[in-house]
Amino acid sequence: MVIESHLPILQIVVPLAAAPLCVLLRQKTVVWVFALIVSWTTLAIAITILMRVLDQGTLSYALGSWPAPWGIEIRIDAVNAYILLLVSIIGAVVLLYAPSSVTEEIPADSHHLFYSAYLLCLTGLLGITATGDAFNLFVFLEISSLSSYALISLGKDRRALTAAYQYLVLGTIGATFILIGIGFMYMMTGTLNMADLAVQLESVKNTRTVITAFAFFSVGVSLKLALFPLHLWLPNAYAFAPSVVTAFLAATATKVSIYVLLRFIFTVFGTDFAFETMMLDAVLLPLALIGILVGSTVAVFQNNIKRMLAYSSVAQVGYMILGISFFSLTGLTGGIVHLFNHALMKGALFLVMGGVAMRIGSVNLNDMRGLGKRMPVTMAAFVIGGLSLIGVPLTVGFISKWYLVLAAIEQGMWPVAVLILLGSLIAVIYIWRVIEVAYFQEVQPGDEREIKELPLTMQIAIWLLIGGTIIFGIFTPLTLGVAKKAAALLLGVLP
Amino acid sequence: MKDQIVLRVIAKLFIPFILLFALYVQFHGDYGPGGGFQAGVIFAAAFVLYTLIFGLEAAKKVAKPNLVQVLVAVGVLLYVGTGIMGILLGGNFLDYNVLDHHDPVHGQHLGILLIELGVGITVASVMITIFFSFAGRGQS
Amino acid sequence: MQYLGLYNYWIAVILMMTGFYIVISSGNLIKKIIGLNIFQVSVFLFYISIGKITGGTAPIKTDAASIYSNPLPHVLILTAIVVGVATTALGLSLVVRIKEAYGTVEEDEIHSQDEAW
Amino acid sequence: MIHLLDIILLTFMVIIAFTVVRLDNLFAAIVLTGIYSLLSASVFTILDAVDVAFTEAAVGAGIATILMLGTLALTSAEEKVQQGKIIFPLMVVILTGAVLIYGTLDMPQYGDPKAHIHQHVAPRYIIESPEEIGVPNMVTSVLASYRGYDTLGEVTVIFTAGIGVVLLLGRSRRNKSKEKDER
Repeated sequence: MVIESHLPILQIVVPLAAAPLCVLLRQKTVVWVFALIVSWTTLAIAITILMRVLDQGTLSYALGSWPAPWGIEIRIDAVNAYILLLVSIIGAVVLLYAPSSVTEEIPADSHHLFYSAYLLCLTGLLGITATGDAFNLFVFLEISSLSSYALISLGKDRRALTAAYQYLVLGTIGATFILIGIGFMYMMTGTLNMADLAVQLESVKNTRTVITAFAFFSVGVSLKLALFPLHLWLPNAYAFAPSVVTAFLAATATKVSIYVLLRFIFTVFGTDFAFETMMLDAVLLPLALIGILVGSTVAVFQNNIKRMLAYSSVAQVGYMILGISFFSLTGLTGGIVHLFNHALMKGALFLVMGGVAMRIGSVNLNDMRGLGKRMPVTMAAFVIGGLSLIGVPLTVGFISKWYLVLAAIEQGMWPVAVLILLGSLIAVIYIWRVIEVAYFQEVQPGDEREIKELPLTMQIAIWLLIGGTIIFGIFTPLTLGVAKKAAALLLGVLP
Repeated sequence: MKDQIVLRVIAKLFIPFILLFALYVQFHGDYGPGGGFQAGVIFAAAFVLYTLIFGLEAAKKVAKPNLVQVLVAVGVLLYVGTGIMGILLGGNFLDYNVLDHHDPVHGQHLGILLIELGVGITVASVMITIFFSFAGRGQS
Repeated sequence: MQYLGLYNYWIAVILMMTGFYIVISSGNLIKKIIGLNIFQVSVFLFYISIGKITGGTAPIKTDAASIYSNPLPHVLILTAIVVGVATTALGLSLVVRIKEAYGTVEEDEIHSQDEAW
Repeated sequence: MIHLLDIILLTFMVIIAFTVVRLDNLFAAIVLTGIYSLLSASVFTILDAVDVAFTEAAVGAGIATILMLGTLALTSAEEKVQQGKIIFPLMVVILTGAVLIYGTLDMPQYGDPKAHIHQHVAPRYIIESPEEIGVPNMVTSVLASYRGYDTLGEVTVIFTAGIGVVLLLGRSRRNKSKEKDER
């Protein structure tokens, strides 16, 4: 038995099998340790897979040994190996952070169910990313969605319930649109395997049915990835979910949806169809730009900092979509590398806010006066993460913005380049508001509380991600190198 | 409805047949319509009926919530376990041909039987759990 | 005459849109879930319609039949039905909790409570 | 050729769906949705999808209806009469529906055996599965073996829903308020 040939399925089955085991284990510390081991194993698998893919090219795994298109295939190339790595890194690091925060926010007798749902969400996201079958993608999409709804609803504020409900309704509409899109494609081709779809669609591409399929699929996925103006579910969901959940979802869920969009635009439908017949770039470019400007501007006016970061996420999704809409190697590289970079920084920032919520019991700006002195290590992480969000050199944020601006200039779209920079300027404002309050205002008189720094595991988790934002901002071959390779693969050109 | 003697008697008469029908659907799915999912739902329906007639407390004595929760996990594990058996016996995940090296078709039969059982167990216990959760909400 | 052959699909579209309308127009949280249900069942109807072959029978091997309808859409929809009921169950439990927390299941009343808060 | 019964049932479904839109009484709306599911199950039978019909009848008309009625018992039975929120949803729906109808125009005719969908992939399930798998019900073969991974996903979805509902409703309210007092 050669275990290496089974890595693609183990990537998904390990967390999947662990979820029911969590229910059986029950005892909360045991469950956490178990889930932690599982998530780091998943990370190890993801790293191995990425190395193998870079080394040997695309991996394919036939489930049940049935050859595609009759059976379901897992198909991993540089693009989804990269996303698998991203999701598993965040999954592992956030779990390391989890215990104190979860103890604070979730009743002790539900911990095993909480970790079970967390692993299910991880499974769903990994499953979406790895699969090579369109309908299977829908199934795993629902695993990740249902577990997210449940996880979000566990927030302490009652608005978490309405946020989860709203996300459930919009998410289900999105998923049903995707299902309609898949059905139309299936009807015209008779196949569900993505690689086979790409071949079979060739002859029916200009039918009205396939055009509609493309439209429905794209709208459904756009709902899931919170593309402006379909982002309405996102701010409340991220603001009121438990801190651990927000950090995990903000760093992974929208990224995986963007991957799905990439996969279908470039691999399944093909660039000619997407960009010439459907003129996708003409739709995405303005939406992305409006998303960047509106998201950033609304973020400036938020008092709840989790909510502020959530609106900033809407803007950041705009940057990623912008990268796609340039339809060039530079632009796509920028978009893909920003997937990774944004996950690191936004994950870290939300983890910081989770720590703040745990210590001072609030994430409102007014309550953060003097926090720079009370929690110096944690707030330092916030500053670095914030700088990265703005796009200051030596952080990962700079790398992605640099590529996006470059791509805009390449195409002679000067106004777009200016708007990208304007988005960064607005980011300066909303990050500065927090820094000003935390460092330049005194603690509210009468507040004599002794505020301790965060426990070690939480610090390690936060600084792992922050460390990533600096290291990958200076040494770029890993993230940028793979992103370039992925972009070249999608566009069908040599890097 | 606890005082309705007619309902109680009829329910007691019916429930064994519903359970029997569920088992039939579970194991006859190869030949006619049916399978683990439908069987699980019907099996759960028997408990729903029992709860409606005899009350939640009585039903919880028959199907202990903790036990049901264990079964929820067991079904999924049975499914995954069958898949992993495929790997251990030299095939791919969920490859049933290798379950019986002499007769692949028999291996397929065995594999389908096991995973349908896994589906049936999980579906029945999840449905019962969900129903108990809703019913329990009304009482407190 | 050729459009008569699309009758099933058109009805499915009308039904889908009716369900979709209930979801986005209703302010009652339970009614929205009802709408989602109708929306999804109508999509199932579409999938099953495309699997039908004229003169075919149910895809269970018998000696009497030689043409079978396509089993693949049936399999997909079996999965989708399960996904649908899972979503419904989760959505309804959220509705129950919202009712407990807000005392209402009307969207506008919930909204005004959050504003005032 | 379209089955006459098919047309009648579909027409009934349209009538029911339209009625549900207009109903303010949620109890009636839920019962009608159950009937809607039953009717769709009958249509599935006519369209040769017996497994799907069985499941839809058990789940859509059975479990889903019970859960909705249960929720209704815990909340309120009347929908508030809505004010004004009609035009925007109607526009969205008409636009979406128009796009869908546009998409149907290039579809193969209903029941056409020459359609692509019946020529590619599916023939193997129909011709070879009885020998390869040894099970007469092709739906079972595809569900459990060829696409067994989807079904694993399906079980996981149900499992997720179970976990989710217990997380939401498993703890009784009394416990919760007690906990608040302790804090």
